[in-house]
Amino acid sequence: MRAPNFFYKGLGFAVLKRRVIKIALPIAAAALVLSACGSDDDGDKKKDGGSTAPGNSGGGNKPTWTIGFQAGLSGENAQLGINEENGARLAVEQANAKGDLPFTLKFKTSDDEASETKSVSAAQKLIDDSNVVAVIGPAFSGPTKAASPNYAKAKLATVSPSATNPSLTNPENNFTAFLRGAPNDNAQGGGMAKYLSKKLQVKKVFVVDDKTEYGVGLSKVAKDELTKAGVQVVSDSVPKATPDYGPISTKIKNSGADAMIYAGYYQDGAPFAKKLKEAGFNGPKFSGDGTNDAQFVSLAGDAANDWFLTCPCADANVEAATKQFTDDYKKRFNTNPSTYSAESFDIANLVIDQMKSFGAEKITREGMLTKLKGASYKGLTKTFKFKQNGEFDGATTFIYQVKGGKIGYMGDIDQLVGG
Amino acid sequence: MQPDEILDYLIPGIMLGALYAVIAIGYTLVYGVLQLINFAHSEVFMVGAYSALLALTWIDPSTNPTALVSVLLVAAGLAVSGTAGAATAFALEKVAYRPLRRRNAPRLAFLISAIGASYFLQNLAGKLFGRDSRALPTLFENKKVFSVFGTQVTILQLLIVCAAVLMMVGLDYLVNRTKLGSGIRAVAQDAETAGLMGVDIDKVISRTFIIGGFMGGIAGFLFGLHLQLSFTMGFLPGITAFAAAVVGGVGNIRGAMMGGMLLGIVESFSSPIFGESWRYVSAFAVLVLVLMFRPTGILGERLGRSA
Amino acid sequence: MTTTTTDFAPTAATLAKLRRKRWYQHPMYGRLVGTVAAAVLLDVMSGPQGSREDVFFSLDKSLGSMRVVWWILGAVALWAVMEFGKPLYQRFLGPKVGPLDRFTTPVTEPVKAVTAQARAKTADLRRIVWVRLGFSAVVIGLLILLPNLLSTFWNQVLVNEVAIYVLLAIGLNVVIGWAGLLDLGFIAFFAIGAYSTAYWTGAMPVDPPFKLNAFLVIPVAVATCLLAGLLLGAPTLRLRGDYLAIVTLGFHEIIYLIAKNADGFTNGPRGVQGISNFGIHIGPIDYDWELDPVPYWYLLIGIATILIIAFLRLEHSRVGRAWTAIREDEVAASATGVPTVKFKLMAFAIGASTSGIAGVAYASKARFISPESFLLLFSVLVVAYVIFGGMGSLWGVIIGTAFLAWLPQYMKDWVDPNDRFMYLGALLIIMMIYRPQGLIPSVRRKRELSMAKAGLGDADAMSEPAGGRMT
Amino acid sequence: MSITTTKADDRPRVDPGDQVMRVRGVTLRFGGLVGLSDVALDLHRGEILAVIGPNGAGKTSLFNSLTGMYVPQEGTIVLRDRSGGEHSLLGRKPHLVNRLGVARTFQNIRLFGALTALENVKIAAETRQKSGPVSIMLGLPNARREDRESDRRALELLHFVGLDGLLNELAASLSYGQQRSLEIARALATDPQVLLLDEPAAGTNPTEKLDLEVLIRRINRELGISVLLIEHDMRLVMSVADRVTVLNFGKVIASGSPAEVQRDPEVVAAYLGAEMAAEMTGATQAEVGGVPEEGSVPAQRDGEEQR
Repeated sequence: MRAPNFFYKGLGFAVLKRRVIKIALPIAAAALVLSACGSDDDGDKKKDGGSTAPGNSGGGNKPTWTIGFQAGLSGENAQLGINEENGARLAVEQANAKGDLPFTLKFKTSDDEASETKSVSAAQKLIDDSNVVAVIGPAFSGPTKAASPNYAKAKLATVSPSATNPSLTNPENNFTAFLRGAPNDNAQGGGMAKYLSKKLQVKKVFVVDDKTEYGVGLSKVAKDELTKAGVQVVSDSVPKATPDYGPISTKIKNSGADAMIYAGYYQDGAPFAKKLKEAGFNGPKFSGDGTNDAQFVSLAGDAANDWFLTCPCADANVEAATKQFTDDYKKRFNTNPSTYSAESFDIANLVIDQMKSFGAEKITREGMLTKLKGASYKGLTKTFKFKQNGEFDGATTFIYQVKGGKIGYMGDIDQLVGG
Repeated sequence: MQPDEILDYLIPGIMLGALYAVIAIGYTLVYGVLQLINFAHSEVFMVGAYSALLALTWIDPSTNPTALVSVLLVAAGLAVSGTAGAATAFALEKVAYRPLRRRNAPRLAFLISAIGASYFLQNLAGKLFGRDSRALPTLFENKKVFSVFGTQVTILQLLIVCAAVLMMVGLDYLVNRTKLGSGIRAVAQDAETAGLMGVDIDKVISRTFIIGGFMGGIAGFLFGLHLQLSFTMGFLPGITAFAAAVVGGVGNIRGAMMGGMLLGIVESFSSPIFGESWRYVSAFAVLVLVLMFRPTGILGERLGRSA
Repeated sequence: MTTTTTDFAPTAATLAKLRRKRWYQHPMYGRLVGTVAAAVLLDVMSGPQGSREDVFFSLDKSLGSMRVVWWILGAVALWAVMEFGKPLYQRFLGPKVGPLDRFTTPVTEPVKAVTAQARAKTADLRRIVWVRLGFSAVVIGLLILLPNLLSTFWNQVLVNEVAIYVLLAIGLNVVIGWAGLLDLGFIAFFAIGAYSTAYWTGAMPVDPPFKLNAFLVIPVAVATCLLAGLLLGAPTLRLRGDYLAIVTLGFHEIIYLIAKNADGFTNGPRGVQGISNFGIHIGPIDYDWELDPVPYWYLLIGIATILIIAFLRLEHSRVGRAWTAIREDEVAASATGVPTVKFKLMAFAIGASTSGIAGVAYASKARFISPESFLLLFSVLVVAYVIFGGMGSLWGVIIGTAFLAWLPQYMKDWVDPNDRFMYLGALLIIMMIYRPQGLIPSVRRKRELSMAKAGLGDADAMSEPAGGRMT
Repeated sequence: MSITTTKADDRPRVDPGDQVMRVRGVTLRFGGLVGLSDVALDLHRGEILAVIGPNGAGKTSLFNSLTGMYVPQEGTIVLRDRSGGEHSLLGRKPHLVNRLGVARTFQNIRLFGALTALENVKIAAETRQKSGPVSIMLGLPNARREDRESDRRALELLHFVGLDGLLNELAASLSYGQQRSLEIARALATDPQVLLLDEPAAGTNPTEKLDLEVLIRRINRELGISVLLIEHDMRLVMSVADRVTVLNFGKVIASGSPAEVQRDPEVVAAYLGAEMAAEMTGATQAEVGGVPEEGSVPAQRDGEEQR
């Protein structure tokens, strides 16, 4: 038995489809070529090198030196990297514009996508460019840990505005080219513990970390400090990029804790905040500088309200010293400076300051490293000085709280707790 | 875990299971008619979620919508995501699978094409909408509706379970009672004979994709209400749902429903039992173990026979 | 059944009605819709990256501007040329020749003749052992000289991307190309190899019973991967082929999640640091592979050459023939006495251990590994490379992989590297439709596919084609 | 059971006391359908036994059961090797059955089309070799020696079936008759005691049919291999077979010498009563005129379904 022909009228369409694809293919090929040529408009310009710096053209026979910058500029949690990139870029552009430099300054970015794996090759990109005399970054602790051996081998100084894991400056690691431009997590964790135990006087705290270098480090300090202060601590780990924070929220609610600390970044902090709210946990919620970004609020919505966020960084928008910076920043990038923008600006100026001190001499990587280690520079936000192992000299932690969809600045923890 | 906490995990587990079941049905239907793992089904799910995001962002609901507005918004989200899912699945079949069927391509080619389609859609979405996760606008306040022995049941949980049950009942009716359904079953049993008997195989396959895509798209929207959206959001639910389909017996619709429910509950409970980090291992472990030791699933295979 | 077939005899009138088509039902309008849809898709694909603030940003730029109009106009023009150009041309300028053929024929015909001649000649030459050896020597010589011509950056690419992926592709080719099995968890074995290196060189939080030199880790990693491959493959290879794909995918995720979550052993997402380099310390020889990529390049081409020789022998042995038999007709193979499961398992395990070797090389070059180095994405990437090059054809696979591993690095200033997988996905679909045999196909494979197309056989180890055979 | 040998020269060839294959009570069910029911069969060492029967009688099912492709639910299948050792074939994997000495050809020829004639035979000749992948990869002497051995064996067999000139031709490019011969050579290369031929004459022309007849005799006499033959061509069956067994509806309905079976009323009824008159006339036609009978065409399709 054979089916009558007209039941196969669909076959006509079959032929048609093949033809369609045959036509479509040349277009596809053309598109590949076109897209290869045409995708570097808009946003990309910002990324490629420092050629946009206004004072760059009149170089004449001045030598050209480059300040490298490594951070996660794309992918998850890229906002923190972009904040820092903008701050540093502004400093470089302003220095060039002033015109009193004995050299032309360039700015070269390398994107590590906040990933340990990409970090090594991102660092390699800067190491391989012999014009790079110092690097600002890497932004996150994990990538810093991965890239630092290579920087150390190349004797290329890296000053990170935000890699705050305490173990990075451990002499065992031999990260000899690493300098930390911010107080480490000991300060933040200690600050959280102090605020929770002294100011809020809680009895039991649930600490959750995201299993990253940063999160584990921060939570460890917080746990130690809380235990020391006589607070009961329960803890769990939820790896970064976990889709569902429902079960852990339920667990926190059921644990009977009075407060919780999340040691992780905003990308995970936001859904966590939502699920905590759904689970009905009403105690004080803390997180560190990884979450201290407007994106946290915009992703979490209402659920972000009342979260306490600590940071070794002061709010550039509020502090008087950074008024001029805030205006310039707004003008240049069309947005308010955010977490670590001002610190990054300061560090860039610190680096430029040291480069100037070479005078007519040729700047070498090794020379820069030595000079940076001995530097003392008063920036807009704080005074930058380094200990022998590259650790930041000083420890101030500031606290913020989300209110009505905005991250509100509260001030220095030590002052708030009252010494 | 305390005994009185069981419900705290069981209820979210049921909700999750309902979602997995709906996605699993998409895999099972396609497997029934094509004997093909439609790897790109997880992307249909993702497209559903993003289309709802686009539509709802465009509508731009106020922060505190009234009850009526909430209902309308949810309905709009369901309609948009279902349509988008169906359209994606339809296009997928036309572009990635049908030309291969015309060419009598080996099965390996179908799988590779499916994987290609999956990565294409995933990364296209990543490019268009950014690679960060996003959240749907707040459509309603997720209040508790009632409580069972002290555990609250929220509006969202109720919504998801109801929508899933409705879809499954509808599908069961469609497959067992309608002409299209008998076409699907005929093709699933023996495509060649069905063709000789006058079933338009192409049409049946195409419509099967549309049905699966519609359900997958809606599941994506509901999932987006529950969690956040990202361009890779389809992967984990997709593979878990596939595991569910296998557990129930690939090609067996009721098996997929049961398997989905089972895996949702297992996943929910593995959180407190094994720790949050190991939660997603459980789904994969179940998948590998089931495939290794009972590849035909619990209820057995074949769309034609047991659906 | 759904449709009535026999119980009504169609009259001539009804038949005519059924046959008559409205003007818009003409297939050429279908083609128009297809072309325009493709153009819009390409417009969207080539648009700017999305923004985190505004979901509509990218769509706005690509669909909300003049760009899309140009794309559509271009598509319509192309469609018009294809639809009307040909008949017009045929009518006025010459029958049965495409509009471009007049220009292309004088070029293509002689080229075809020359290449055919050359092919025949090289086929003769290739039979002479000395020519083959000489040719290989020249190629290897060029490969040795290559790093000297390139900057450090490109040398890094050569080692980190090209060489490592070529090693992986050579291994996966055994599984996909020769045995016809789809392995989506190939990078899991790579990860096992890498973590073995970390463990045995003492970089993991858990100390090994004794430390090993990175070279000595290779056999250990091979054995570990072999064992893992056998344990995973033995139960699953008895199943249908597509189940293997999904089980390997699941296996990959399990390995990934273990690497991520077993903090005490693997150091979790923070990764393992300070894995020791390759080094030779025997008697007077005292050499270490350090930061410079070039020595790694030599090492890796050494390893690759050994593997290529071994695998070529395998391909032309009883094992290779048995794989071909299984791929083509599993039932006949098994009736001929070929133990199918055993040979599939063999391919799977050989592939797994090659992946393990690549893992050792990677770990000790990068000196740092974390779970993020072993994403499922990379497994898919290797599959794509192998298919692009031409599965089953060792040279095709090597050249295709080298090209595709190099291309994104070369293009990364123009095309966002994040879009790589989008293009790769599209490439996979297009390849499967138009050139399933790959760039430089293997002779056997090509024959099989054309036979499968004619409905005469199969070209994988997965039994019947999806949806039944179309007749 | 009585044996009638019609020809004088082959009397010492068959030893009725030595049954190389003994089949008892084999029953095979597919779901509710019965494929074979209580089939009993004896193959004496050195004889040619033909199995005939209308389409769908279960002939190919029987072959598949004997070679391990189907696992009958009941019964015993025993193979006796020359030294008297007995092996049960029931439920054994096809390649292990082959290793014990049972080779087969297929109704619809199943060669490895993309390989050359030589390679096709080599694959079979190599199945008993021992060299492992490691020794092959290292190019050890034993691997090379085995490769040469299989070359020699394959050449010998290709010569035996008369394909010497076509060593490097692709199997798919050979003519139908040549493909038949190649398939037989491939089966012989595994060194069998019993050769199962599934409709070797289907689709061949009269000259090829004569060659085939000679080839079957030579296999039987020169190589001393017992042959089990499914065939529709009655002329071939009558001239070549020592004995004939008739299957209908999965049951043995008659057994004996060709002449006896031809006269058996039940056999005639089976062919005519089962509306297979065309078959019978086809067979007689073939007997008279040597025209390929139509009956073999649908028969081929029924084999296709059993793949």
